[in-house]
Parts: sequence; structure tokens; C-alpha cells
Amino acid sequence: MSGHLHRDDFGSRLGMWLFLVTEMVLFGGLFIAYSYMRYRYPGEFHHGGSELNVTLGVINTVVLLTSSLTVVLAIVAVQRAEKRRAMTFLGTTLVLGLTFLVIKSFEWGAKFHHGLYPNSPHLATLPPGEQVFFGLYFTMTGLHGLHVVAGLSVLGVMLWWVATDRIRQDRYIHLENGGLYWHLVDVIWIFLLPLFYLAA
Amino acid sequence: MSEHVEQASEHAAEHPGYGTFIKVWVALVVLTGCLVGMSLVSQTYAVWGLLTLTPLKAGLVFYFFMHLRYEGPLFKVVVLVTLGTLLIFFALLFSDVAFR
Amino acid sequence: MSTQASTAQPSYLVDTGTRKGLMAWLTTTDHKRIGLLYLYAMLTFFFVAVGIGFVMRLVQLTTFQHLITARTYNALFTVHGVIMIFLFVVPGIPAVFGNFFLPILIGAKDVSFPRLNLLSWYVFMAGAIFAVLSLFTGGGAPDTGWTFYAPFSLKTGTNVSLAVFAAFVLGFSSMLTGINFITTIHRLRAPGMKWFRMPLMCWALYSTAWIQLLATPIVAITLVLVILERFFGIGIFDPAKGGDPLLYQHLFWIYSHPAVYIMILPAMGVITEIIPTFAKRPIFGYKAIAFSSMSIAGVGSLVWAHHMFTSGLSSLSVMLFSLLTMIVAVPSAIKVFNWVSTLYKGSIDFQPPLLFALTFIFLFCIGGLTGVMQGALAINVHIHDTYFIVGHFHYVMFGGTGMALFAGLLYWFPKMWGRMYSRKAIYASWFPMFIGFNMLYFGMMILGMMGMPRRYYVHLPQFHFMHVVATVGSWFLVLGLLMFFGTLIYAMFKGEKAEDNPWGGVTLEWTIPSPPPQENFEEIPTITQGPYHFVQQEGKS
Amino acid sequence: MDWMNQAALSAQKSDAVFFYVFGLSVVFLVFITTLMIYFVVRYSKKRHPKAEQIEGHVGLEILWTTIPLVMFLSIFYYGWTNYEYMRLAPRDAMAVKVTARQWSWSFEYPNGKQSKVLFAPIGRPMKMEVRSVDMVHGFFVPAFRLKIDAVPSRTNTTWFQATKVGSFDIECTVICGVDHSLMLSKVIVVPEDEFKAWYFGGEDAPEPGKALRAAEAHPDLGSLPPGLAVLTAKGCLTCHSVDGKPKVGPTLHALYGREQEVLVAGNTRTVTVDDAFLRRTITNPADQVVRGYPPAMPRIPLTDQELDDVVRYIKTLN
Repeated sequence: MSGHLHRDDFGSRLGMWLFLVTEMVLFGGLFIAYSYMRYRYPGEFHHGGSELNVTLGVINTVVLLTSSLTVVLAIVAVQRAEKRRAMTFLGTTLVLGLTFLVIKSFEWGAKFHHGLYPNSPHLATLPPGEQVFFGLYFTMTGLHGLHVVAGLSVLGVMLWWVATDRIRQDRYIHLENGGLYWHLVDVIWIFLLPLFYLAA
Repeated sequence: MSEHVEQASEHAAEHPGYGTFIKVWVALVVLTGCLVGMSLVSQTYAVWGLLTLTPLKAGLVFYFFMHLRYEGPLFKVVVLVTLGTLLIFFALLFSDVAFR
Repeated sequence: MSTQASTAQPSYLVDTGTRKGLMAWLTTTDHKRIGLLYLYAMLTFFFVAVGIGFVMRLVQLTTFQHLITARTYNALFTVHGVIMIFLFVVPGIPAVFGNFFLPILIGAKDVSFPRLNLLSWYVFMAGAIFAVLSLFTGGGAPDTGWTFYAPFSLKTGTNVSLAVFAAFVLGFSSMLTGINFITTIHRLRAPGMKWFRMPLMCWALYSTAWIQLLATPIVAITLVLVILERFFGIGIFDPAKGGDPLLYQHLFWIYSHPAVYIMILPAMGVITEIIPTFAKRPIFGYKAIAFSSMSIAGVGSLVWAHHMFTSGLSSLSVMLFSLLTMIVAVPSAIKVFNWVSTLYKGSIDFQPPLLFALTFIFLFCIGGLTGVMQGALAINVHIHDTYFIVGHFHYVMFGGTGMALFAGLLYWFPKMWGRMYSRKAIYASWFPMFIGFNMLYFGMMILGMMGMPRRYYVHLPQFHFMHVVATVGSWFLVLGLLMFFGTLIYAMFKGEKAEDNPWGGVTLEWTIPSPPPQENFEEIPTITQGPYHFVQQEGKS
Repeated sequence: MDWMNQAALSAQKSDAVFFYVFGLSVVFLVFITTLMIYFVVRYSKKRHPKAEQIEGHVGLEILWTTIPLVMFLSIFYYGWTNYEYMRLAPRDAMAVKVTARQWSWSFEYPNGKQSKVLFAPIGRPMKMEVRSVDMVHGFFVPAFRLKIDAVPSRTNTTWFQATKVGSFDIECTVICGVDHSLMLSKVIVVPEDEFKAWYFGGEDAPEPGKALRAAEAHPDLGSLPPGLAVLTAKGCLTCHSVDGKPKVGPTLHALYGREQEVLVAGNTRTVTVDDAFLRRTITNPADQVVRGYPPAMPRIPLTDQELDDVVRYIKTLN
């Protein structure tokens, strides 16, 4: 059936944006929960935030911002039919995304090492507000991490499609949509950084 | 298609080049630097940074990286409606939390 | 617009591809077949849940009973709620009639993303299977009520995690359908089909889709938090760890109140299609109805906390939400007035779909007005969480959405299957259904006023009489349902062949053969006027 | 039957709004339904073969937007003002701490006295400070039209001023577990002197409202087996189930003839549950306590007839 429909890039992008709407609201729900709890426990959140590693957080921000840049550059390259360049850019994005995950896992590892994980005996001794802080921290960064993994898989496929010419100068809507998703993941992290690391 | 608006928005003619995006990236990194700087000064500054610079950064990503700048009004409306809805959710929720 | 339907293409019910039979259906991307897949699945779940409701009523026949244990009873009402809400009422009309008729109504060959559409169905079925599995695995069927209120849902030993996960998956299906519909309406309207030339059903589906997008993710994340809480104890809703059960209620209702409008808006859309067809005149106040759909969607998303008036909200919040609740009642009232006015000076052809549409208006008015009662704070304090609420939302959900679904089935039945049912049998089924319905649910509202709390497996003796009345009502209701669906199922196989346009409707679906050909239209029509123009047709007859 | 019995000021406030909305609703519903039926009959195909093609009328739309809006706003205002009255307790109200737990209520008065049912003097404002130790519960007194949720980790308040002497149900309205529907109690409204006699009396001051509680009895006890009627009337079923469900005390289900470990004067001993054992353990509960259960059962005076009924009933539970 679908073969009979004309190709509708605008429609595809609209569909993607609508999907991003749901993602925004999904994280929006968590941001609502965060602000609610932060309003109740300002002191505990401040204390909890001071236990996070700011340096790693900031490095990760720059990593993600750069990976966003390379995706958008890859689209420019495809538009200009510069296949090699496009592949290099996408490859860089994948490497940066993996770097982000590795740094994140070190960060989580350190927290686990200090006994700061949900349901841990150490956490149970902390004041209630701080338990909530770490609950939110692990939930939100964890969910974001899952999105990074999903985004990386999508972009991996895109790289493959660029290599096999399924994505080319006159047909790159999938790359655009994949890019949109990756940028949204980036935007979410832009919010997570100050909420947990800087201004808690 | 019936709507002129949508018709016109079928991808604006020119595509931006590498330069634009690299400039935006530089701006984003600088803003991140400012944010960190503000958070080092004091808690109050950090919160102000959170409230002003973060949306600005997100806006840059939306506007340039996500090509909103080059799209027709429909997508902008979609994003604004979403953010507006979230904002109203916040406001109504805080009508409870903040006034208990 | 050609009224003579061409028959060059085979009907969508005929397999033409390489796959035949069941496989052809399970791999189809045809929106019409997907609509029917939803319909068959949903009606199955509907009858399971009706059965459960029937048993619950039987239990209430005795004040002090040993038929089933309290735990089983708690599981029954939870499962009844979960199935009815997540598997039937929420997805119901959009997934069935939206899928089947939205593309036809706007003159398109299919939805924008046909494969995504099929995927939505599979996601829906996956969610349904999880929901069913949650009954038999883990600690047994969940016993928290469909609202899964924390902290009880965090502590109970029953299989809440899987049930909640099922609801999460179903939410995904609903969002994907929403994305598909919005894109379809924006992109695939036939030439000349301006926004204000769309049939009003499309407006209803459009506004519904927006609520699905903007509200469903909130409940998705809330349910994820419940699961995380149960497995990892993250403590956001757990008061022992500093969490707040009220936050759960807020997040839950941010979705679940708009969900009520997800349920009722498409139902209103169906009614708006039916009434002009049988009154043979344009709908009264087209734009008023279109805008009221959008404003219900808008304001309806902002009234969630009226489910929490007694849970200790701030007084400011209580006042705001009560006010907003009153305001959201206005567009519904506008619709009712417009429907009734559409009958004025029409030439009314009284047929089963119209009977059910008018029944909808009557029952929905009762549901709506009792809703206003709950919005009034002083009354809410008394009737919240009693049988009054149970009665009220059955009037809206069953008397509203359910009746509209039945009306829609009767209206579009000849188009969907190309066969006609026995009108007499349908009229006969209406009587027990209507009487039983009112005995059951009005009885419940009286019980609520008397102070009977909901979700009680035994009741105090003073409530006994009304419980018996309600239970007897449920027997009539079930009898009516069996007669209704018996008639339709019989007609599906043995009914006489239907004409292409048995009711004399003028929207696009009546211009094509019954059942519709695979690609709906031989040639995409060009639209030159609004959807409800009967003049042309009258000139002919 | 005491439903719609207004036993407090709050009930009058709530009902006033209810009847206002109810009146409006009936008028609206009758109007719409009559109009619908009239149109269907008057403009049927036979009587009115040619439909008039009316598209709409702006004036009417405005009219039926404004009228409902005004109506709904008046409902809002009336509902809200009466609610504010129901919510804000006067300063001189007596504050009672209400504690909800799975599945019972307890009440603590300002002087530290506690009770399982709520005693309230007539005509005196009583402020309820409702809290919960486990799940969310709902504190509901239908006769007062009063409800407030008991939410863990916070205190919600409400208040009432009873206007009638009598005994009124307290029910839990939020699903809180298996025995949600048994989470019941009573408000006993008594004359001021009777309340004071108890409140200011010593430890053993008789609970007020004895006469009331005896009179209300259990109207449907006659329909139960005599033994079960006794168990119900004496409150045994609060702690002992008859269907095997674990409660505070051992279940009576399949109890007869079972081997049971009991503590007699601190020593464990195994006995077989027979007539003699049952009679002794009911009349002198502290003598032999089943292992694993608290020695919490009070002595409840039973007549010989009642005792026979109970023992006979327990035998039937096998």
C-alpha cells in the first residue's frame, strides 16, 4: 500500500517532531518531579549536588555538544554530496557518544563504590531529601543514558546507510530525523548538567 | 496540499554551510563555560544561570542544529505548544506545592 | 463529486497479495484492516471485562459473603478497570473508527505512516498480553485499583510491576497512533479539503491526538518510576525515603484526566457525524463544534487535580482546579446544544444509529451534569471515592464512549462489512440495555450519595437494597449487550448485502462502494464545499 | 435507614450546594430530552419531508456559551465558599489526632485519652488531624458529608460540629489493601455531660454512648448462623478470620481438631484443639496463648448458650 503514496519528507519530519514532543513531555514529567522535590528539600539537594563530580559533568557536556555539531555537519556534507566527509562526521559522533557513556559509567561506578545507589545501606542513613536526590539523579541520568544508547544505534544505522548510498544528496530524510533525535538527547543533557551538577 | 503555509515550508531554499554551525557550537561551549563560572561564584548565581543560560543553550540547539530556523511556522508552533503545556503543568502544580 | 461508485478495485476484504488468510491480515498495512484488527481485539477484551464486572455485581448480592476472597475481589476491580480503560475505552474509537475512516473522510488512500500504524497494533497487542500475563505471574493479579496509588502500589506483593509496564506499553501504542493521525490530517487532505471543510470527526480525532501526545508521556514516565521504585527503591513516591505520594497522584492525573477527554472527544466526533446524516441537514454551528473540540483538549489538560480535592491540596490549588473544571464543562454543553439544534427543522429518518446517538446525548448529559456536581467543592468532599463516582464515570465512559462506539458501529457497519443487520433486533436489544444501564449506574450514584465507598468487597447493611437493584440492572445490561453483538455478528456473516449509501450520508465514505476498495478512491476527489451539504442530493430524489 | 441524614453543620453546607446543582441539572436534562424527543417526532421524515438547510446561528451560539458559563461559575462559587467553611476549623475546636493504619482507626484526644471509635460531644467543633502510618487512607463520615485523605508523612485537617446525637459510620475510601472494606469505625455523638464524664474521668471511666451502641446492634445478625452472629456481635472477627486469612489472632478456619502449640505459663506444649480447649481458651484467654501470636485477647463474657453456639460454629468451619 505504502508504495502508492508519494514521498513526503515534510510529513516524515513532522512525524519525527511529534515524536520528539512525546520525548520532551516524558522528560518534562521528570523535570516536574525534580522541581517538586527540590522545592521540598532545597538543603538536601544542595548537599547531594555537591557530592557529584562537576569536572566529569562538564567534560561530558562538551563531548555531547561536539557530537551534536558533527551530526549537523554530516547533514551538510550529505547535502553537498561529500560522502567521505559525512561518514567521518558521523563516525566522530559515534565515538563521542561512546566516550560520553564511558565517562558516565565511571561516574556511576564511583558512586556505587561509595555506596551511593538506590536501596544501599549507606544511602538509607542519609536524610530523606538526599535519598530522593540520588533517586532522581540515577533515574534521570539513567534514562538519558538509555536515550544515548538508542541514539547511537540509530546513528550507527545511518552511517551504514550513508556508506551504502541509501542516504544520499537527494534523499537524506532519515539522517535528518536521526539527527533531530540526537540533538534532543543533547538538549536534555544541557538541562541535566545545571540541575544536578552546578545549581543543585 | 491545501495550506499555503505548509506548501511554502517545504524546506527553505538554501542550506546553511559548515561555518554557521561551528559558530553556534562555539557559542554553546562559551555559554557552558559561563554557566560553570556562575556556579562557582555562588548558589544564587548558579540558579540564575540555570534559569537563563540553559534555556538559551537549548534554544540555540533547537533553532540551528535542529533546523527550526529553516522550517516553516508549523514546527515552531508544535514546539511552542509543547513547551507552553509543560510550563502550565509546572505552574498549576506549584499552585499546590508552593501554597500548602 | 461522483455518487456512482466504481468497482474496478477489489474490496479491502479480499486478499490480493501473496499472503492469504490470517497472515494477510497480520501483515497488512491497510488502515481499514488495521482498524478491524483493533476492533476484534478490543471487543474480546471488552467482553472479558464485562464478565468481570458481572461477577463483581454478583458478589454484592450478599452483605457478608464467602463467594470469593477480598483479595480476589480487589484483583477483579483492578483488572476490570485496567482492561476497560487501557484496552477498550482509551484506544477504542480512534483506533477503530479513526483508523478505518479518518483517511477516507479526508479523501486519502491511507494514513501517513502505514507501517507505523501496523506497528502500533502490535505494540497494543504486546501491552495487552503483558496485562493478561500480570494476572497469572508474580504475586498474582494487582489489587491496587487501576490508579496504582503509591505507596500501596509500591508495597503490595501482587504483580503491579508487570501491569504497570503493560499500561506503559499501551501508552506507546496510543502515542504512535496520535503521531500518525496528526501527520495524516496535516499532509494527506484531498485537494480543496480545507481545515473547515473536514468532517467534524476529523477535528475530534485531531484534538484527541494532541492530548495523546502531550499527556500520555507523563503517565509513561510515572509508571516507569513506579517500576523503578519497586525494583530499586529510588524513593520518589515512598514517604519512608522522603518521597511524596501526592506527587504520584499529581503526575498520574496529569495524564489520566486528559485521558478522559481522549475517551470522550472521538465519541463526540462520531455523534456529530451521525446526527446530520439522519436529520438530512448540515450540522448546526460547524465552527463552534470544531473549536469546542480544541478547547476541550486545551482546558481539559488543566483540570487534573480535581481528582485530589480531598487529598490535602493547597487551598489556592483547590480553588483554581475547581474553577477550571467548571470552565471545561462549557464546551461540552455547547456541543449538546448544537446536536439538539441540528434536529430542528430537519427531515428525520429514525434509524438505529440515531437512536443510539440520542441515547448517547441523554446518558452523556447525566454523566456530564454529575461531573459538574463533583467539580463543586462542597459536594465533592462528600461524594469523592464513593459509588457516586463509579456511577458517574460509567455514565460518561460507557453511556458516552461506549454508546457512541455502538452508534458508530451501527452507522458504519454496512460500509465496513458491506452487509446490513436486522434493525428490529437492534431496537429489541436497546430496551434491556437502556433500562439495565440506568438501574445499574443510577443505582450506584444513589449508593454513593448514601455513603457507600468504592472498592469495598462487603458492604454495610443499609446499602443492601440499592446493591440488589444495581445487580439486577447489570443482568439486563448484559442481556442487551449479548443481543446487540449477537445481531451484529450474525449480520457480519449472514446479513443481506448493503447498499453503498444506505443512510443517504454525504461525507466521502458514502461515495465509495461498500465495503471500500483497497485504495479507497479510484481517483482522489476534489473538494469544493463543506462536509454536510444535502441540497444537491435532495434535488435528485 | 439514616442516609441523607444531616448530622453536622458540614452536611447542611454540602447538601445546600448539592440541591442547587441537582435542581439545575434536572431542569437542564428535562429540557434537552424533551426538546430531542419533540424534534424527532415533529420533524420526522413523514411530517417534515424537506429539511431546511440551516448552518448555524451566531447569536444562539453566544447565548448558549454564556448561560452555561454563568451557571457553572455560580456553581463553582457556591461550592467553593461552602467548602471553605467546611475546611477551616474554628479556633476553639477540640483537636483530635486521627491515625489510620491497615486496617483500623484510632483517635487521640488533647488530654492523651485514646479510643478506637470517635467520641464527640454534640454542638462542639471538633478538629480532625488526620495522618497515616502506612498507606493512603480516606477518612469518611457520610452523615457529616466529610472526607479527608490520610496521607503518610503529612497531616491533613478537617472539622465538624455534630448536630445530632447518634452513632455514625466512619469508612475508609482509598483502597489500602485486602481489608480495605473492613476499615470501619464509628463516630459516637453524645451530650456534652456524657462526653465530659468520660473525658475527665479516670482510666476506668465508662465509655460514652453505651446505650446508643447497644441499640444500633447489627440488624442482619438474625440471618447468620447463631455462632457467627455471636462472633460478629462481640467483635471477635476483628482479630480472628473464619476463612483462613491471617489476622492478629489465629484463624478459626479448620481449627478444630488441629494440633496446636500453646504457651502455658511460659512453657510450650502441644495440644489438640477440642471442645474443652476451645471453651477454656475463650473464657480464660490468658491461660494458654497459641505460639506465635500476641497475648492480646480480652476476656469477653459469654452466656453458656453463646459459648455453645460459638464452639458448634467453629466445628463447622472444617
